[in-house]
Amino acid sequence: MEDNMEGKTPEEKPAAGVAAEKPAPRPGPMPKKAGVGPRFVVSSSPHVHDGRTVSQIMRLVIIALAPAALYSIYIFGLDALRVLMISIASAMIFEAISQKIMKRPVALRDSSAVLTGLLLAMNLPSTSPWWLIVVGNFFAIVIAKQLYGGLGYNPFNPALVGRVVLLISFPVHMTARWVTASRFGTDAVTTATPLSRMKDSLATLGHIDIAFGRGEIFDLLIGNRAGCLGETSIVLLALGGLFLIWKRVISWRIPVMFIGAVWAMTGIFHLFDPAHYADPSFHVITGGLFIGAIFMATDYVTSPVTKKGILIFGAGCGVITVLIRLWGAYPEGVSFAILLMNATTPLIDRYTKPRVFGAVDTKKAAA
Amino acid sequence: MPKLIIIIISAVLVNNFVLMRFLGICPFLGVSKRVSTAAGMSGAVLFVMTMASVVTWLIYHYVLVPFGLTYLQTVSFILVIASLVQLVELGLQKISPALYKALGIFLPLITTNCAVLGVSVLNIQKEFTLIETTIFGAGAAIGFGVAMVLFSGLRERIDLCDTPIPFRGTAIGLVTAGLLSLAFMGFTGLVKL
Amino acid sequence: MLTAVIALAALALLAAFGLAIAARVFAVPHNPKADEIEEVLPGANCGACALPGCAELAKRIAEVKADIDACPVGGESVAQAIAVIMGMEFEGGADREVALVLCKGSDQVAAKRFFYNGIYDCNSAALIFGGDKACTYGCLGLGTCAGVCPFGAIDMVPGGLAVVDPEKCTGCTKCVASCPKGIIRMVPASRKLHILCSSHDKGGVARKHCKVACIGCMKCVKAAPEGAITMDDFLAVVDYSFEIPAEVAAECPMNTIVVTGEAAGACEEPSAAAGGDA
Amino acid sequence: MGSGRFFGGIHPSYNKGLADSSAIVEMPLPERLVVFFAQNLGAPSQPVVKKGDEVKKGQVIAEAGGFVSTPVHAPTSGTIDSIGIYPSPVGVDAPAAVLTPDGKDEWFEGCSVERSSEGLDVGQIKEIIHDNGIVGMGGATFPTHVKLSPPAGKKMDLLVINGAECEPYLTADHRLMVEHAEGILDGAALFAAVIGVGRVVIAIEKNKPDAIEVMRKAVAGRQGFSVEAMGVIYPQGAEKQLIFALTKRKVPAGGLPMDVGVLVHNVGTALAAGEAVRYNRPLIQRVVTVTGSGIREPKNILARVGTRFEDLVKFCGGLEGDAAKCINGGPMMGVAQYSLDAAVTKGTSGLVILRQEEVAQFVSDACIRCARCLEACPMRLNPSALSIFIEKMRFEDANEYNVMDCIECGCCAYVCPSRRPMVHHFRRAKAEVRKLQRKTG
Repeated sequence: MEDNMEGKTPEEKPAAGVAAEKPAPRPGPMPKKAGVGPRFVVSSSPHVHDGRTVSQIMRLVIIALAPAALYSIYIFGLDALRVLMISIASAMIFEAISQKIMKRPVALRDSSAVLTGLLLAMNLPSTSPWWLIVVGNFFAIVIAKQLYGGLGYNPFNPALVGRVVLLISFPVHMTARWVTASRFGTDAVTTATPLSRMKDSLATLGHIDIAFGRGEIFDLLIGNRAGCLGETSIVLLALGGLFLIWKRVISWRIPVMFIGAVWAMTGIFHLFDPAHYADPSFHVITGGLFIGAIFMATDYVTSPVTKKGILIFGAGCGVITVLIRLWGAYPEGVSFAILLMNATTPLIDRYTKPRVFGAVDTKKAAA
Repeated sequence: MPKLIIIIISAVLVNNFVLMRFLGICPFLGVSKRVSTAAGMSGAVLFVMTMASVVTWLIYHYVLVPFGLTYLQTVSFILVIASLVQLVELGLQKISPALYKALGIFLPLITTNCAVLGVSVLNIQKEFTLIETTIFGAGAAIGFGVAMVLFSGLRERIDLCDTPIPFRGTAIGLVTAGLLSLAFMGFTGLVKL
Repeated sequence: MLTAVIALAALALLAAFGLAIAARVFAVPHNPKADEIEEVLPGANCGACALPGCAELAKRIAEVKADIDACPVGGESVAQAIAVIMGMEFEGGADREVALVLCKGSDQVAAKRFFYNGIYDCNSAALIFGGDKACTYGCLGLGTCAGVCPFGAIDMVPGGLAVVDPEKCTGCTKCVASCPKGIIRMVPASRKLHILCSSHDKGGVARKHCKVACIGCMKCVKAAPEGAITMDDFLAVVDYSFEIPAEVAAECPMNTIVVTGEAAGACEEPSAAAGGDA
Repeated sequence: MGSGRFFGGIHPSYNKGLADSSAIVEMPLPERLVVFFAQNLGAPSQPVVKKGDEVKKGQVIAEAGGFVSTPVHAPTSGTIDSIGIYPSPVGVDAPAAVLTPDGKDEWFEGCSVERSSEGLDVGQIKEIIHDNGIVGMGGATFPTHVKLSPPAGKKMDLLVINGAECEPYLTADHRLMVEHAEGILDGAALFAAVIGVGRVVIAIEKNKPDAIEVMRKAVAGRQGFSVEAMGVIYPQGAEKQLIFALTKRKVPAGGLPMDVGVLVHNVGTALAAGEAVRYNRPLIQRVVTVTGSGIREPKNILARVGTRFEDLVKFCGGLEGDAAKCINGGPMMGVAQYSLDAAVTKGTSGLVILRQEEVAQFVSDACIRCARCLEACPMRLNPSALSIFIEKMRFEDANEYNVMDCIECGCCAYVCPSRRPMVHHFRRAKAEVRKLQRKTG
């Protein structure tokens, strides 16, 4: 019965207050022109604001990503620039077109489409053909975001949906054509990513075969290895993350819990069986863990809002990542892990409702 | 023992009945508007699936095989499932009329839920023992429940979304189900069964 | 073949036996008439009958705890169908009632006191000084009634004014309850002449607030049949039990009276600046 | 004690420098005063004057309408010009008397006569406080005598004099503490005697060092009195948060401070109550901070109750060109006015005029779930989920998410990057939930 009512109202008749159905923005912000109509603007309290806006937040995230993106151009050459440009442009075009079709104000200025395009590009190999990038952005912007009503409503991280769709549909393009550092396009070498090398050796030799000396660690940290555009430079990604934490855009909880869970879980397995399970530090600094933990899992819209929920979310991402990395068919599990945890976000929020100040006593009183 | 664990992981995550095998889509879309009804449905399916697995296995191995009637597999299985569903329906109406109302037509429809028949047939196909059958049946139902509850949580949230009017309701629900099963693809190859 | 038949029959018998026992154990009394009645009810679960949903009403009717014409939305046809199910006689009901918004003051003609900056919803807007219209009785025009109408019968005309489409209105009264100003009234659908104002302000004040307000000049009262239009605190109110000739509308100097079917609620002077004289 | 913190809270720009060093000035009598009959929380007072009546300063013009109610007094001597409906500063239009002063400013007999408070018993003191129309002057206007009459069995052990004044811009309490420390303490001592507590804490935010210093000196000789310097965070002055920061006691949700043995009074209330008892002086004037960037000369004004905002603004040099918002009270919880015709009531702590570019404009974009509101909420609610529910008219869900515990401090809306009108949503939902509760009984 309840179901029936819930279902009918929103489907047949949009509830009042839905932005799209406004006839005209009458009770909107006060007109800039002085001297027309009444003198004062009246609204509910509070009457002041700290000035932070959504587009400001988006821009800060883009700034934090910029060093890693620029560095990817340095490493992978102009190919990387091409991927970045196509991705950002197609994301913006898809956003504008879908908002036009849905008769909503075109809100490119909030920069969220730019960010999605940038993030998706960072998750693609530098060899991606142009159509791959466009298809990925179509899924990211149109299917994963605008169909749900746009920014704020998408239950899954748009960039990750784009990436995972591509990963499943075009595995060859997404996983087999890696090139390593080439310094502006000279002598590109085709190799596998460290994680898939590990997986391959496990399958063929029966044990892992990865060199993990000081040189290798350094290479992994600065991004001198095969991988997607943005996932290679751990140092720059971490700096971006610190910048965002310092600017109070993201909290430390998700990245720390995510990376911590990966480290702890792989560490335990490494302790018991070093021949089959790689060093935890190797797991932490390879693959897309940093970009995932710092820039994707922390996406406001698709992660829980409660403090406890955020901790659970981060840890869950880490655990699922390790599950997939160690035993799954895919060498890398960060994107899947985040998407899966995105799906649990509504439930996490629901069951980690913060306890109201002074609530303990009411329950006692009511009993 | 390890095989049982593998069976459970396989049924719940890797080969999730709803999201990977695409069985039982009807109630998955029909009664997933609220977490509470989704959980209730999952409970009913858990009961029916586990019981059906056990009973059909017994019938198959102790009635159909000895008498050489294995061609009656589908018919007899459906008979068993239908009776079990009737039982659940009667019981639920008594125990929780609210849930009974909320589930509505989808409760009797468990009968034609391919997930239940699917699990029974798979049990026979994969030549499970009775214990494995029970575990697989329960695991499949838990997988169904996990998918249901996750999906209903998402749907409750989508309900509050500003979805374009043509996509409201089932349309956006299907898109979401697609994205959810996309995420579950990550578990591919986790265990081999 | 025979074994197959016997085996299946035995299985079916066993199941039937089990179910028979279960049916006894879990027996729940049930009234089949309720289901039939629920079938014929509109199914909008609008709550106009003051019960939580159509199923509940169906149950009540089946148990003869509610009248067969208790659903105001379904009207005569539904009552007729229910009468058949219940095996009762139905002797026709009252005239169909539809909702009417008693205000004509869109932004073009009504002045504003301030710039409202807040939620696009009448009930929320009314929390702040009763809304931004200078006339405290007027339609706030944020469409809350249109939002709650299960039948899409209320349109918001440009300039912020709710207008009910009498054809689509089923008389469920949901909008009446939703209006924070209480200016939606149920009127017989057959009556065509309406006074679209709710302002009890004195003539001068009302005129200052809105160009189409009732100023209490009494011209319509005198023109209409005795008692058909009465004055209530500077506001002319129609008594719908009377039939009022359409010519009375022409008497109104403020254009407040409308005859439906002739562009009700339309704004004649879109050029007039909104809120200029607050 | 004192260094404690509560959950959430924000750090708005305080802008107190506009007026915190200007001494309180008394405003000359304006040409007319608009005195509202309902000036307290609870039952509205009943008018006892009619058009044309001559009244004296301090004469009762409206009597208490019940136990939770107080009388209203004439702010000066003069003639009642008319009685009508005026825009009341609390957000509704309400009945008020228009008083034209005769300029003599004569006291009603028996008022404002110095006398000794020695020998008065508790009941008499409460009666005097009631008769002189004393209400909470922090803005809530809850009748003081009711607060001083806890139900039998409630044991109190602490009186907090709230000088936190956490609202940005406002400096009325600040100046009061600097200039009338002794009077405040006299009033506090009176309260302490009435409810029988030995410990009195004057809580002041650290951003008022001069007030802390003055008060510290003033309490030096008094037994059981102390001054606590509180952290500068909004809403430090909210009762429940203040009590928690001071004592770590949690006032139960839906409960009152007295449930944890604490009584909180504003500094202005203490001063007014002290004067009422000592001089039999009714509450007819109060300190109002007229400030903000939209006003030419911000001032702290001792204004009569009934002074129209128009006159206050004129006294302060008038409005700046693009002044866009006029707020009764502080910018976080104050009520925006649509007209300067509204007048000072007993709860008017300030008049803040903001310019267009400073005014927060709500646009109701979608919530991006950034969770900043959850961090800011001092009541530990989930404003994000609440506002989404309310937007879709799901008030039962909002009630389940404890919307009724919202104190409307505005922290959530202050930090919301989507500029969602959170507090407005919550006020709406509270009204709806109350309606629902009344329906179900």
